[in-house]
Amino acid sequence: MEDFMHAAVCPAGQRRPDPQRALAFVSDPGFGGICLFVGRIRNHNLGRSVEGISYDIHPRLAENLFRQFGEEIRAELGSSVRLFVEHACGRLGVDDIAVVVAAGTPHRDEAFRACRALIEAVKHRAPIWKQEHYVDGSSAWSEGCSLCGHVHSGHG
Amino acid sequence: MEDFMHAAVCPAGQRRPDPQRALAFVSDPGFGGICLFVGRIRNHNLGRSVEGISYDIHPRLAENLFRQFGEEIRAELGSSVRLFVEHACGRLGVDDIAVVVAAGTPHRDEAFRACRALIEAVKHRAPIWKQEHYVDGSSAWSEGCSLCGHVHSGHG
Amino acid sequence: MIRIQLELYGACRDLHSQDRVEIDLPEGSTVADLRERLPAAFDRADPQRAAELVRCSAFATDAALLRDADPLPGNGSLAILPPVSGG
Amino acid sequence: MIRIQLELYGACRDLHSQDRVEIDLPEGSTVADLRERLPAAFDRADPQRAAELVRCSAFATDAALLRDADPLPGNGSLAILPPVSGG
Repeated sequence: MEDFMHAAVCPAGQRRPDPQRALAFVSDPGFGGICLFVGRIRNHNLGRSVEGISYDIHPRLAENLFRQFGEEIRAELGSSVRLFVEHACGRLGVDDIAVVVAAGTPHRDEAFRACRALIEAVKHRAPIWKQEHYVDGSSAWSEGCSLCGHVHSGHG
Repeated sequence: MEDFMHAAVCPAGQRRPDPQRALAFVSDPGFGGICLFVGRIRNHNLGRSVEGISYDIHPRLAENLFRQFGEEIRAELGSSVRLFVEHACGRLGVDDIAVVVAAGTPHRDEAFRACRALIEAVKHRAPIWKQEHYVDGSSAWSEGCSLCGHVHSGHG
Repeated sequence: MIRIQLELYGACRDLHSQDRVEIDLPEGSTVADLRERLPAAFDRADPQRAAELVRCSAFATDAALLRDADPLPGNGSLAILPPVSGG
Repeated sequence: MIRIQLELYGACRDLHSQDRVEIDLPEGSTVADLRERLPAAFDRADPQRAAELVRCSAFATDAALLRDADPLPGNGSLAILPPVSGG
């Protein structure tokens, strides 16, 4: 049986998160709805001019957790679904794609819900850290979400 | 000033709704989030095997209403946004793309909300009619949403 | 009199042999007047089916939907929109 | 004794001169024991900053997050995860 989910970390300079690959992966003749989210590097954040972002990722854990998020979403939806997530790692510039998430399902409401749930999990629960590089030459790690409250049983 | 919205009806055989064109149109260096929805022809509906769908569209009114939906969404969001909608017209087969909707905004929550609001308006308020063609050779117009309750003042 | 050219869409296409209906109505007629006269103008459907479909349909110019109280457009050109099913 | 090889990520990288910390802990130690010992093992940050960051960080193997009560993995290999900011 073909895998319902694709999850990958893309090292900068080697491979980019790709919306077209996402749409192709989550498509199925039984699916009427595909929802895709693309996260890109903005030229500003919290009032400061940004010229780039470095993403630090624990790649093995990230891919395992992406897959765990996918299993949770599939169980929650209770319908057939195909999921895709790719997150860039390393130094990116303005306009570069940081993350692509997509969900294909029979109907559109499920596609929106699955895509939203997956990007929220990637944002709040995946081992990914963002260091912003400002136009003035300084850099700072972004404030983040503590994972202390997210430890699930049965995986230790 | 460049237009914030692209809205078009795509006659089958001439032009297809295109996700890549949508992503390019709604992108902006100030935008961090893009949400895209793709509606495709499924191989079944309500338990019947479908081999194609014909879309009948009032093209001039559709493009005017798409634009009205966009103005409503922009006013509702109260943030900068770029919107894209293309809907196929005529006979399509299974897997063909019927509709592409996309929204680009500074943050992801707005992108999801704008994209969802636009596809819901296209589904429920646009002058588009779907005739399903079944594998057994028969055809039927889909049950739909009456527009009688959707008449707005000031546009007659 | 004003000559109405009514474009048919969706299931309304099955009510008539052509893709538009022509009806003459008195000057000053409204959308409601057109709605009342319309079912008898179709040449293909039984009157009850036509009446049902017309009752749940909207009317529109190329620019916008019309209300029942609106006057018919001066150029006589409009469309009947049965319940929609896009996407 | 068990030798812990702790990979550093995100802001925790700024606490130390290398990208991992080695600590020896008694057999049977838990994640909570590691959390307590860890701040003193960093060589670059002031102790208060290190303690604050360790307090709100999680620990994980390559497969999953760990709870404070979990035993340290037999191969000694794990990572400290400060608050995350993906996407």
